[in-house]
Amino acid sequence: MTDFSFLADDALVDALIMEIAGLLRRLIEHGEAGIIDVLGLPLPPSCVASLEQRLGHGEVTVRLDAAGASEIRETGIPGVWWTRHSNEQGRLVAMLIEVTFVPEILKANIADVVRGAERLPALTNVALRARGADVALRARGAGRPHDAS
Amino acid sequence: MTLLAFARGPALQAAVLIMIAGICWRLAGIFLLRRRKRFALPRASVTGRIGGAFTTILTRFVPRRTFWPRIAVSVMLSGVFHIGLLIILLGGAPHIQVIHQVTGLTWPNLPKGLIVIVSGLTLASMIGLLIRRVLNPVLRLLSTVDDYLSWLLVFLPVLSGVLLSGETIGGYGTLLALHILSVELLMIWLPFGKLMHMLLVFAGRGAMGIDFARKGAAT
Amino acid sequence: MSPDAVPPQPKAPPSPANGPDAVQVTKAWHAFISDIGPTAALALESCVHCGRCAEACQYYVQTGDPRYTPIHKIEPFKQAYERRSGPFAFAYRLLGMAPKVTAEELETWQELIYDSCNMCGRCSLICPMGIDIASLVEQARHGMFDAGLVPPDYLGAIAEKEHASGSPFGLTIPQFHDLLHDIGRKHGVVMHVDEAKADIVPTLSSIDVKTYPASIAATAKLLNHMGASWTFRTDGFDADNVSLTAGDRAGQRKITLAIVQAAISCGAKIVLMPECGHSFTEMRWEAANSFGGELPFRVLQITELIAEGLTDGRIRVNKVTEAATYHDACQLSRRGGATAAPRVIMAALGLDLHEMEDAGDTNWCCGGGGGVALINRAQPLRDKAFQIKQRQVDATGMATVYTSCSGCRQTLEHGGKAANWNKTVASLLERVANNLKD
Amino acid sequence: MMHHKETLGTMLARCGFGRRGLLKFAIAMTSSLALPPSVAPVMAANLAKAKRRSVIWLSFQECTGCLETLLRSSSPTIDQLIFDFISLDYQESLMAAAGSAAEQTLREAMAANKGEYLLAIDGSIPVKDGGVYSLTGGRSNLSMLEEVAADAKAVLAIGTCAAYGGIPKAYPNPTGAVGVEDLVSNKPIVNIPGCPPVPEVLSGVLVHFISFGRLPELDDRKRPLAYFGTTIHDQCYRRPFYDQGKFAKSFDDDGARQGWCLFELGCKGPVTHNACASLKWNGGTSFPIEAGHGCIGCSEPDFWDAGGFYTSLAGGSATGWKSAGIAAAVGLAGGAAAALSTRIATPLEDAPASPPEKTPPEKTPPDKLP
Repeated sequence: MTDFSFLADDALVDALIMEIAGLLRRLIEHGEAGIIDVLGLPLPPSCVASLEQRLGHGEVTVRLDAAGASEIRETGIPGVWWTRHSNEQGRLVAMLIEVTFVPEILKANIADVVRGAERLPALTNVALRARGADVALRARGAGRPHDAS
Repeated sequence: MTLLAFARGPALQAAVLIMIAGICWRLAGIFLLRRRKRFALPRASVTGRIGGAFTTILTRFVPRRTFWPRIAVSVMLSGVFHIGLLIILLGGAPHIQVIHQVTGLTWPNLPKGLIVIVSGLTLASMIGLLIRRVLNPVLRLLSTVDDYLSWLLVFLPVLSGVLLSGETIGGYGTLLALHILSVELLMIWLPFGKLMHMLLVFAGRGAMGIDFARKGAAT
Repeated sequence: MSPDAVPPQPKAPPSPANGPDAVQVTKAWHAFISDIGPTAALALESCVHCGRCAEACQYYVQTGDPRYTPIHKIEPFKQAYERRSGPFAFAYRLLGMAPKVTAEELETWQELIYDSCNMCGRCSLICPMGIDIASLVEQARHGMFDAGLVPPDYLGAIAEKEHASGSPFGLTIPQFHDLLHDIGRKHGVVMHVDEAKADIVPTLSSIDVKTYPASIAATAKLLNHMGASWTFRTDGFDADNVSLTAGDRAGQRKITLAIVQAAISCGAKIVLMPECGHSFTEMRWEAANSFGGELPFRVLQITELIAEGLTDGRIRVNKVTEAATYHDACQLSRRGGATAAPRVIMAALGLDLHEMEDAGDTNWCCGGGGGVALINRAQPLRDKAFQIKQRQVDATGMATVYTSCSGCRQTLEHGGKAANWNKTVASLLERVANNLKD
Repeated sequence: MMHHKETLGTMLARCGFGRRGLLKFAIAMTSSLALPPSVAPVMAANLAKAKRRSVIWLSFQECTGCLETLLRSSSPTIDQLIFDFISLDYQESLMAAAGSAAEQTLREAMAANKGEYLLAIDGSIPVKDGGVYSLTGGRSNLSMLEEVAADAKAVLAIGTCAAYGGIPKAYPNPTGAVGVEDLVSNKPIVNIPGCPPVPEVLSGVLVHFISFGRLPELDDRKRPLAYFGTTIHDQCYRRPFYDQGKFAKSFDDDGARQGWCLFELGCKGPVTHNACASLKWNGGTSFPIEAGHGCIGCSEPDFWDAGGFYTSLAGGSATGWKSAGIAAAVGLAGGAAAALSTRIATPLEDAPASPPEKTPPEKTPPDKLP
């Protein structure tokens, strides 16, 4: 890829930082979340890199497996999250700067919770024995979290 | 048939044919007139006919020093215009591409940024020339519709060329079509109006060069 | 045949009393387009209306009147060309683009084509398109003449007299014969007139006959000094050719061929043109065309002869201790290519030459050439042109200005008298003749 | 089996995709549709609640290239499943039924979803000689289009053929092929040109339609503005070379190897509206220019007749030498006629006096005095 470093990055980076500051102020005063679609902006990669580096790393890094891998990371500024979504082929499909207390996607969705709740009873020893499954009895491998059936 | 396909296709062919026919017509109409034989013995110490013609063709590009003070504005404006146009035509990559398609010749092109700057200067000089033609009493007396029409038919291609290089209004396709159509208008009018001076300048200066060189007089 | 072409028969110009009517208008444009060859056509086709020729013409420069723009002076004739013999003539006529030339138009253009144009060719030198505007004006004058529109006072009158009698002042041959011998006696110079055989046949400008007889004597003295066999020919002496400047092609040819016949009949090897501009242009460059073949003799202007004589020793002069400046005659230097000869002469004379600004090829015209000196009403214009020359000579600080053309000499003297200018205008020929070393 | 009442959300969950996956998909779609990021949660919610949407796919005078590219068999992705969800009720290549049974299915699907089904079309519609050049089961595409389009909620013209007539319409267009927009006027039409079109564009349009119940914003050629608003040239990564005037002169010179601009090799990028340069092909792997070949403008109307693929935009179809010669001859003739008429009109009346038979004098050299 052509190196765009010759473009004046600092002006673009400063503009983005000002925008994040604005969104943070709104979050603090009104509790409203804000999102910047980084991929949607015509930014040279070097500028995105220097912004990310400048925002730094926070305490939380989440790896999400749903229709491809995603990484949601809190930056050095609490409430400012750097999110990368890739699809099943591993292609980056979205990159966001989310200004919120916790990104929406991390919260479990009520419909999933309801379905999960329906599956829970099937995991008790009684239900498993009733189904003659000897898996639990051997008590060797612990059930993997998303092993649905 | 999009506008661009029309501009690059039938319109281009029609314009080229009209131009060729018009140029041949006008040149034939001039050069086939009765030529009076000149019997006077040329001056002994004189350059030959070809030498005379070439001297005048070349020396008339730069007016004699003594005339400069009175025609400085005209020389400067028309100089910037003609040289600018030459740089655009011979330096611009797409133009070299067209020349290559017609003649097979090609050469390295100038960066687009430079061409845009030169086009800006050329446009400015053209506007200067127009203002001068309207304000200067001599030019106002001499000017005919042909002068202003020819000016416009050269101004439009340069203007549309600049807009095209900026790829601003209407996108590349439309601007390229308008640019080519404006050049085609120029080509159609060329043989019949003032733009014919592109060819007549060399023939005219050459003829004077030959006559005056024969007399050993100032060319 | 184009429908309204009138079979042209050259005859004496009609009296212009009642002004041009339709027939004369037709004759006017017909005369103009009758000898337009490729060079003239190129000139008429390639003007880009850049207006630079005005900046080279003394009449625009001094008056600021845009009508004096050189190319504008031939506008009606250019339209006639476009309507009649241009490549797209049929279109111009069909679409009515170049309007028909009108009688009134021709009349108003008389002043532009005659009074305000010396045909000096300075405009032809600045034209970026290489248009020889001076020669176009000359062709335009053919049209004006055929339409009887030569300014009557007194260029037209003189041209008429020259056409009829062979000399602008109507001298008969015997009168002229006696006049030459009088000049010889008065200046103590052996005069050869009408001898059967001679190597050199000098010709005369009527201005010299009338105002500067000394220069005729100087010519004789010079030729005797050279020991050449020479003779004046009263059957072919008038170098002026006022008909040329009036536009009378028949008269011009008649006068020219008279000289050619006279020179041929006495087996001349050189025809010598006097101190005069247009006569040299006519004889050296046009006579052969009227003659229809290469002239059987060389044509030299007097300065060229002296320069050649000085270089090969046939003429020997004493040194002079004098500083002066020199005015180039347009037809000799810019149009004729004889700029170097006077310099050779002045160097041989040891004259301290202070060249004025724009000397040589780009010189400013004295304002008298091309018949303008013979138009009374052109006096104010001539004075304006003279002011340039006055400024240039004053700038050199010289007391004397030499020239090799009696026309210029007379114009500069008249201009000087009018502006009580304390400079002397002198002839280079006479200076040489008075310093011959026997 | 499809449950008619099932929503997309429950169907996706059944296939192992939780709502996070759907939200992520919505975020990606909003970005690709150039919608503001805040729209993503709304889109995700709508998608979850979206009911089955019937789609009828009619293939007319086509090469199945569009179908091939849109329904590729790579690992099942969400947009793949969305296609399943939309229950493609009628698609001759994919459905099991054939012949009269297939026609029966078509009529049933049309009846069941009258006025609500989406009509997707690939291939141009020949109209010459009553549309006889492309028939399905003895019926001309022309009449089928009229009938099926009448009750469609919207029409998706997929591929340059369906949109603008494409290659079948190229000169001399023997079958009189035309695009859908030339025949259907009373229905909202979305053109998704390209030969074939970029797959993500169709999923973008479908997702937009399913989640917002209306078609995305279209340009004057009825193309989704999000994908066709800019030209390949505007989005091309080789653009800096174009601006610096660095052009490859042949496909294998060192300029081409350094990835210089392909303008002089006929690239039609500047006049072609499509999303190839940004979305790229085969899941973002590459696109024609990145592979070193100029764009041939396949998503533009009449791209096949717009001058050779290898003549640069700056060039033109110049006249042949023959016609130029004829023009010159006509000119010369006209000029000669004009000059001749002038010569006739101006006889040489001042013929010079005939020179006396000259006794040739011995030539004196011009420089020497006698």
